Parts: sequence; structure tokens; C-alpha cells
Amino acid sequence: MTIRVTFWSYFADLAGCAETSVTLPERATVGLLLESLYRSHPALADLRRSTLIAVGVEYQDADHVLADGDSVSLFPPVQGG
Amino acid sequence: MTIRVTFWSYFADLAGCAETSVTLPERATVGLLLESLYRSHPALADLRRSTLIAVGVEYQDADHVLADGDSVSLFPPVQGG
Amino acid sequence: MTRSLSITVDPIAEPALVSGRTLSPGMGAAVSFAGVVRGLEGSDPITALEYSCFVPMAEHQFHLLFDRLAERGTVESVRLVHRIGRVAVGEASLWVEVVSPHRAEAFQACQWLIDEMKRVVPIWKKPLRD
Amino acid sequence: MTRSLSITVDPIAEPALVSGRTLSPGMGAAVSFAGVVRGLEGSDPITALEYSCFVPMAEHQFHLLFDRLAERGTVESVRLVHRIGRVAVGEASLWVEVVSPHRAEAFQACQWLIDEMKRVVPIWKKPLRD
Repeated sequence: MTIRVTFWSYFADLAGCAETSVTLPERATVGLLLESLYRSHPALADLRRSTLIAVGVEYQDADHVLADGDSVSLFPPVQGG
Repeated sequence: MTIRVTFWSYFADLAGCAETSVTLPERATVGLLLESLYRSHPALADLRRSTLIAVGVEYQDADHVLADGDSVSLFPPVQGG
Repeated sequence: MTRSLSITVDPIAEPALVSGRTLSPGMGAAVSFAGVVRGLEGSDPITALEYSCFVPMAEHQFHLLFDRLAERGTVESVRLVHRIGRVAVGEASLWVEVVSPHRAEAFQACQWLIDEMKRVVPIWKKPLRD
Repeated sequence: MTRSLSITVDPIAEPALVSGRTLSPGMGAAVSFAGVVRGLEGSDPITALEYSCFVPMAEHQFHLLFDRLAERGTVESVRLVHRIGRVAVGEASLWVEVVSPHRAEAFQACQWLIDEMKRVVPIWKKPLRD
């Protein structure tokens, strides 16, 4: 299945792109997606402990099971206000 | 010496007047003034524990020594806002 | 610390007060509070509150509170308007604004000022039911 | 609880927002907060902040926070405007207003909303020095 990934704020600079797509086996978790992304975009791996992850518009953690067509967002701590 | 006394808020209703004057010996304290006022305006005596006292524009307590011409205010707890 | 105090019988013109705010470049937070007359005093319906005030003492006591805010060194500006006389239900009787570099200070100072005002500033209210 | 949310590139028109406030007769307190861009980010002078936002998620997360405020049952109205894009020093990036029957609730809810926003709403800022 194909998962679209969007990088927000300075994560886009670190990733070298604002969006990418990743092909994963069915019922892959967010954790598996991250392993794949950290291999292809190693600069993001250093920030994994402060990385926030959303699927669609909801926060999810590494155990969350993805579905084909999901949009995943990775971003640094938020700074509104 | 003569002390002018002003009653604020519902203390004026209880006292039956908004202002009065009290003649006291020199160097009388606020406490002595109150004793005099509570004799002449007994309805105020019941509220003595919640009564606030100012001399001029400063809060004072019973030990404060008065001077001729002082203006003393008696009033209930304040309720601004 | 700049300070502005008004004890007035006029309605409180909040939008104009907000328009009149000035901030130096180090300021990041403006907290304001509007206290509005409620239609119930306890469980009884009212139409207005009548505020009375010992004005010279109220001004003095407000300034003593402003002095204490100034001593903190974290408040750039405080503005306070207290309306007196008859204030109808739904109208503001009090408006306070505190400007500080950071929001925690501004929130804390604004609340502190209102709490202290309700302890020491000689203003009283009487419910009206006409 | 009524709620109003705007995520916008337009300047925040505080006086107009204040003019637009509506209160039911039981309400006694309106607390508002304006967050203004400071001229220093850390110790470096800046000219503006550039705010970026994942808008659909930000709107969703704001509404989850509003849901939690509504559950308290003590807030009548919340209005929030977050400006995005370039916001110059001295201009407001955030305006929040909470209306409640009593002031303690309004102050607490307004601060809670800002604290939670800074934890979960996907908005980021970048200092500009041009």
C-alpha cells in the first residue's frame, strides 16, 4: 500500500522535501513507516524523540496501524501563539 | 478636638446619616472614636468585626492616634468589580 | 510602568480602549478583563447595579496596588477603568488590561490586581430592581 | 458553548472583535488575551515571525480543545483568532477571548486553552530578520 507523508516546518528542510510517498506492506504500523523514513531521510532520525506524528488530522503513535491512502504528517514540537 | 466621620454604603443607612462629627480628647485613638460612635449609632456596633476604617485615604486600625481635623471613614467590606 | 486609571460614570468604551493600546517592542502579552453586570444577584433577578465610591481613597488605593505591580518589574503597562453610578445588566463595570513581556506574568498580574481591588478599593454596589 | 475560530493571514482586528462580543444576562466575565510578536527572539533582534500551519489539523485540534472547554459547562463562549504568514513585530499573532459567569473560570479557561494550543495545534514560527 502507498502512504503519503508530509513534513512540516523545518522537517521539510531536513527531509529535503515537503512530501514523499512510501510503499509498505498491508497493515504496516506507523513504526514501520518511520523505520523506512529514517533510512531514506537520516537527518530526521536524530529528532525522533521530539517528532510528532499525525495520521490525517489525529495524533497517533508508533503502534497505530495504517491503511492504504493514509496521509501521515511528521513535524517538530508546535509553536503557536 | 473634632473628628469628621463619614459612613459609606449601607453604613450610612444604619447610622441614619452620611456624616457626623465627634469631639474627642487630644491624641484619642481610632478605638476611642469607635467607642463613641457605637454608643451614638448602636446599629453599627453589630458590624464592628467587618468594619473597615480609613483616616483620610489610608486604612488604619484601632491603635491609630487621631489628630484634630482628621477625616475618618467607616465602611463595610468593599465590593468593586 | 505606565498606568492609567479612570473612575467614571460613563460607559466603558472597550473597543476604543483596545485601539489605544501601545506596546514597546519587548512586549508579547496583553491580558484584559471585562467585568459585566449579571442579571442575577444571588438568585434574584436585577436590572442594574448602583456603584458608589469614595473616590479620593479609591484612587489612592488603586495607585498603591499599581506601585506594587511596578515593583515586580515585569509589567509594562496597566490600565484600569471602573464605572460607578448605575450600570445596567450586560454592561461592563470594570475593565483591566495588563501588558507584559510574557503571558504568565500578564495573567497573574491582572488577576492579582482584581483580587486586591476587591479587598481594598472602597467601591460598593447595590442591586436595583426597577 | 458558542465557538468561533479563525486561522487567517489578515491582521487581527481586536477592536472589531471586542465590539462583536455578545453576552447572555448570566455572564459576568470576559477575559481576552492578545499575543504580540516581540522584537527579540531569544537575544537576537527580529523584524517579524513567519507562521506556518497545517490548517485542517489545526482546526480539528482547536475544536477538540473547544470540546473539552464545553464539557466544563462553565464557559459560554470562546473566540480564537490565530494569524499565520508574516506577522511583524508589535502585531498580534493570537487573540483569545473566553466568556464565563465568573472571572476565575474565564481566566483559567483562557490560560488552559493557550497552554494546550501550544502543545497540540500544528502551527510553527520562523524568525525573520530582513
